[in-house]
Amino acid sequence: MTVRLAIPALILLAVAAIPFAAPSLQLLMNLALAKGIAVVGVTVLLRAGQVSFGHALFFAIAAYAAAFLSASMPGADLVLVLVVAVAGAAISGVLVGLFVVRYRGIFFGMLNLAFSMIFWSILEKFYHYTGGADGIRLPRPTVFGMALERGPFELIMFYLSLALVILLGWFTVRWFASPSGQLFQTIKTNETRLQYLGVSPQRALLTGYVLSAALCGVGGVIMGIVQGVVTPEFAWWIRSGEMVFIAVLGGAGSVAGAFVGAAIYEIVRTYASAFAGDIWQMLLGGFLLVIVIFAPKGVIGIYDATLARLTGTRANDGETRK
Amino acid sequence: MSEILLEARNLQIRFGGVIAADNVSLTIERGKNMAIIGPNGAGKTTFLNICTGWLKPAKGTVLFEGRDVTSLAPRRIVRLGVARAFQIPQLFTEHTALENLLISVSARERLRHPLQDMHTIRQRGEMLHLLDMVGCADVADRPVVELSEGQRKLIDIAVALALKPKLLLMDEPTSGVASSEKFKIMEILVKALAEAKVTSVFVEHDMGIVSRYADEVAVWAAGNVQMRGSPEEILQHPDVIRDVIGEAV
Amino acid sequence: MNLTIFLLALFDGIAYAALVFSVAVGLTLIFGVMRILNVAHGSLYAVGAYLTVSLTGYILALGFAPVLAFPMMIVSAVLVGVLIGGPIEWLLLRRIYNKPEVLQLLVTFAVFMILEDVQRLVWGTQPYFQASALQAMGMIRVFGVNYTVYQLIILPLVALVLLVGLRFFLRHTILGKLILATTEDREAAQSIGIDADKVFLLTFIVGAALAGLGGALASPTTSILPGMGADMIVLSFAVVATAGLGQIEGAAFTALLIGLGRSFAVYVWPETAVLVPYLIMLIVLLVRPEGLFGSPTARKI
Amino acid sequence: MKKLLLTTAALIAAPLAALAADKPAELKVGVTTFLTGPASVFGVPARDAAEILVEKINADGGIAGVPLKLSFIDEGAGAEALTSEFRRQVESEGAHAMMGAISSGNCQTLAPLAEDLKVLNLMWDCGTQQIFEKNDYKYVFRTQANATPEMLATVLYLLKVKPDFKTIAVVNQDYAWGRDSWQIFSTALKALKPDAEVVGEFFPKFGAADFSTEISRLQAMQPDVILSTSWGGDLDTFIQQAAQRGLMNSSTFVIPLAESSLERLGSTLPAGHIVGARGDHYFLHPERRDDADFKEFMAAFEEKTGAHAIYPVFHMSQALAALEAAYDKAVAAKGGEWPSEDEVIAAFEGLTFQGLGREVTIREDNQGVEAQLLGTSVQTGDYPFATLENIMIFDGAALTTPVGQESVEWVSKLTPDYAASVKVDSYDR
Repeated sequence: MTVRLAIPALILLAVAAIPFAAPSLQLLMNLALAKGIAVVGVTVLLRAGQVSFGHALFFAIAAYAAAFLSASMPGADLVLVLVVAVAGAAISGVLVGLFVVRYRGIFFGMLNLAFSMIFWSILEKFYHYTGGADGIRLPRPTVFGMALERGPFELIMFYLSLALVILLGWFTVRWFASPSGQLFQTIKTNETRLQYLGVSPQRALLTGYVLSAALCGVGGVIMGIVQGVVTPEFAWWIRSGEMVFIAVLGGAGSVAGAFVGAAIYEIVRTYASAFAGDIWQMLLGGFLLVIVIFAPKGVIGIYDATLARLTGTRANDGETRK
Repeated sequence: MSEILLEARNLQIRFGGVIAADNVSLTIERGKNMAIIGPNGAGKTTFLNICTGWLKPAKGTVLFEGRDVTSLAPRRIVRLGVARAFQIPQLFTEHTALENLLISVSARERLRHPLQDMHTIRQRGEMLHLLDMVGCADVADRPVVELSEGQRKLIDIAVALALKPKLLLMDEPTSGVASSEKFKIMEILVKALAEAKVTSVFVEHDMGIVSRYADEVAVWAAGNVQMRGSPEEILQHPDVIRDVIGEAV
Repeated sequence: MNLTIFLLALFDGIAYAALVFSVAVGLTLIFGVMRILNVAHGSLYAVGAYLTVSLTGYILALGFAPVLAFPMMIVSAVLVGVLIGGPIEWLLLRRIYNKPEVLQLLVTFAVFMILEDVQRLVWGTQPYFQASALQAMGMIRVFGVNYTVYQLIILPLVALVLLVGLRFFLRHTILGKLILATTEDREAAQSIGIDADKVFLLTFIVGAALAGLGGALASPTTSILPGMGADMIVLSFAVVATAGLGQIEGAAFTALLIGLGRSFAVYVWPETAVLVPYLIMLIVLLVRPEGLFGSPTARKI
Repeated sequence: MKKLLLTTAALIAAPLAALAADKPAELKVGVTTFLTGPASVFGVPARDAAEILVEKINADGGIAGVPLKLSFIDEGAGAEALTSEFRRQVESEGAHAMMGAISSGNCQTLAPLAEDLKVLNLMWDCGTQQIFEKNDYKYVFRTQANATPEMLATVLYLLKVKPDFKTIAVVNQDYAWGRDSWQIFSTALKALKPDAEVVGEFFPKFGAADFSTEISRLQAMQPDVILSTSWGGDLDTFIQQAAQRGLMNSSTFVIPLAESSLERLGSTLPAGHIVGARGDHYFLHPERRDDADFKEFMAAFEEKTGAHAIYPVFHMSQALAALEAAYDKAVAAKGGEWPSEDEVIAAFEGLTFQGLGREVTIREDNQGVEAQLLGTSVQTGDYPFATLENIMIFDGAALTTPVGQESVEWVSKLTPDYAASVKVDSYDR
């Protein structure tokens, strides 16, 4: 058991050391952590066998909520901005969820896509309210009343993101193992039996849906704050597809996989263009093809398999079977 | 004291040209295990679907403990104390046998704590005992997909029993199982039902099982209840022998 | 909103609807048969457009008449279908039919990302504009507004031919019947000896060729630049999902619905022109999730 | 498309000592431009021009003896990639100065970032006037004009050439530039010609590929004048589709950025339409076309790219000229010593420099004052594309919003006789 815990702990330590060991990676890793949290939201839905093509909607709602709040309340505190943004994402998760949870499979995906594209169109076209295609600036919030310089602020954001990654990752893993998490996951295998246990599948899916919306919201607001600008592109359908892409690349259904996938994605996206011209999309596309066809359990699946072969224990897939 | 648990009154439903329920009326009394027999396509499963709210009848009402449940969704009827086992076991295919039961009891107890591990809930012992009652204690940690058809049938019934229902509706509990195992399963089943003090209704084709385990028998034909009575009366009745048993032999 | 404005909006709507339908029809055919939502359809559309522009430019350089651009469209469509559609199904999709739906979708998404970069590497990033086919057809003047014959007459005609042709192909030719049979029930089709693999390959090639044809038809009306695939594919999702996945005639109706909706929006409240297609999609899906013409799949236990 | 982004070893950036800065091995400057997307027809020529100019500067001994090295960042990759790369070049590559951006949207993002990173940033091409009017910057300068003088000059030219038009419609790109330029243009028009009526406003999305519905609508409205401040691939598409359907015969187009599209439009652009160049930029600039440096550059540019120079090339020449002038001024003020960043920034105060057009001066609010050139399109046959006639060059000083005032507010208070107060030089070709 220690090996299984040692490696993740080592990785977390390495990531925590980045701002000092390799400051040029700090921004990239911070974006990867934010995107990872959002991808955990998508992973939650994958556990119920559902794929949303529009979860960038909540990613963008949180980012824009933070931007509007900071614009209307200059010098708003970081904690307030985060809370309001994530609350915005969660509430919209409930509102959209009430419609969407009645549907499954392709219909669930398409309806989510419709909602996100409507929000994208509003952001893109209603220039005087939403800043249009250029988006809105998200000025640096104050931290406990102190207006910080860029350097210290980004350090705080980095470690805050890391803390959120650990906290939310742990919570999601524990929730998966909890009764309501297990009930949520039965939607994937047998909704009929779920009905015959006296549970409404819609309400079960809604709990998971709101959690996934909130997680995407956390990712969105961190991304918005770290970048200092929020654009309609946050809600574009390709970003929703990207999140599903990363979830499966990392390991469909695995929380750790979401972060691993996000890190790989950001690294390839940033450094591929430096070395190999502008073909980062092709590299990632090719990488995903290999994963989907030869290792459908994703990078985490490969990691688990090799670990199991090394330590001789039976490979289980991800954290649920603690 | 025999008291009416479930009552169906002139249920009517048709699928296209086929009349699946033609003015069906039937009462189920507490403590009396009812067997439903009849040729395939007679409307037996349809009857169970209507009683559990899966299908809405065109006409007629369903009462459970005197309360009209015709228009309720299955989950609402289940909450009142009705549970169901299916002809094809409806199990959570990515979970183990024990987990299927733990999920069922979690639903029953409405456990909402987001961080408590399901394997550590208080009712775990009760579920292990239930597994033992249905004779599947040895496969508790095996994924259900790896179990035999018979075991899966029993787990399906155990999942229903985990809800501590008042009434258990079973659709051909021993079908798809080798005839040698049929009696073993029924033995386990009746013992479990007796211990859980649950009234059961089960659709069955094997007359041997019907005669040994049913307190009452209802004969279905062409979407309606032809006859009803004790196993002895029904099984000797010429029409039954010709229409039902003739087929079965 | 006097009568002329209404009619003008109607004409523009029809022209746009014809274009959107000819792109979406390939997408819905592939889904109808193979239950796969081909995200790469957008790239096939873009490659069809790029190919047409290059081929037309080439034959014009050789001094041929502009009207020869039309056969070039067919050539581009076939090339896209065979050279790109074929390998996608044969090399990639064939390996994952038994895998969960999300993985099949992601394979087409990965192919989409690859093809987006391939376009950029082959054709660069600067916009292309090749409207000789459109100019060859000339203008007609309606209510004081000049319309290109290409957009107002040719495109709707081609869309009709596609609709009727596809219906005829599916209902009255052997290959068409094979495709329909495999759509209905793959195991049953295989049990009577239909080689489902060959049917899937042919369906995907036909679908990809239709996507290429959509791009080829659109090329004279728009400038060809990176990212056009992403915009058109999400609009095709709207058309196809609103009609009901796999419903070809339905897609014609919803393409018209969305085309008219968008063009009336430009006339009435331009800001919402981008919003209208997805609003229509949402309203329809909320009422009938399986789409206007899709059949609800009852769940049997 | 060779990538100039050479990632040197990721040294921790040498802190820029405030006082006696030692002379760097090379002056690193990061330049953002569009290398992909519809705007690449705009950004790529600017990059090619920069390479020629840098070669020339380094041949003449670099800037105050230090060779200049440019690294390009692609604005087409989106705001996310742009900001992280901009920051990476400043922090880990140790760039001494940055030149951000073509798109107004990107300028609004990068200006505060440059201020944060405390790095000199020259806004070499973007036009939105809001940046300096909303807050003041220490590290950010604009080496060219902004939307106000450009739109004012266009209105003045329009009123001189076609004073009696009645109705006007606008088709601008839906982002900062499109919206701001229309706000200033319409306010100026209301002030200088109150009876003009706006009959239609369209804002297709940036990078739109199909204008057929908008064109039908415009044909139905038959406006006398159609304004479009679009540029790059968008403008090319709009003009080509409009010309195809005869819209350019029924309405006069006012296209203040079309100088950059003349060559690409070839014979499509008919005669009689008002063309501007966001400054006095024209490859046949009446006052500069016979100067030695102008001819030499034009020959080198044509040889490298096979095309004629367009206004982003002129803006790039102005930005590099400003950079060189500032460093030379700061070095001279320090008796030959290499100046610190603050000293270079101080040198920008009131700096005058000359690129390929007339001289440009930087005001105390860091805004450049630049002359504006406009003309009417004509197909003379000397070139396979339209050229300009009836050219007028408006002096920049009177057109630029006074320091500290807000543009829209200042423009709204102008009166019809304001036109006479602006110095104009006219040339027939």
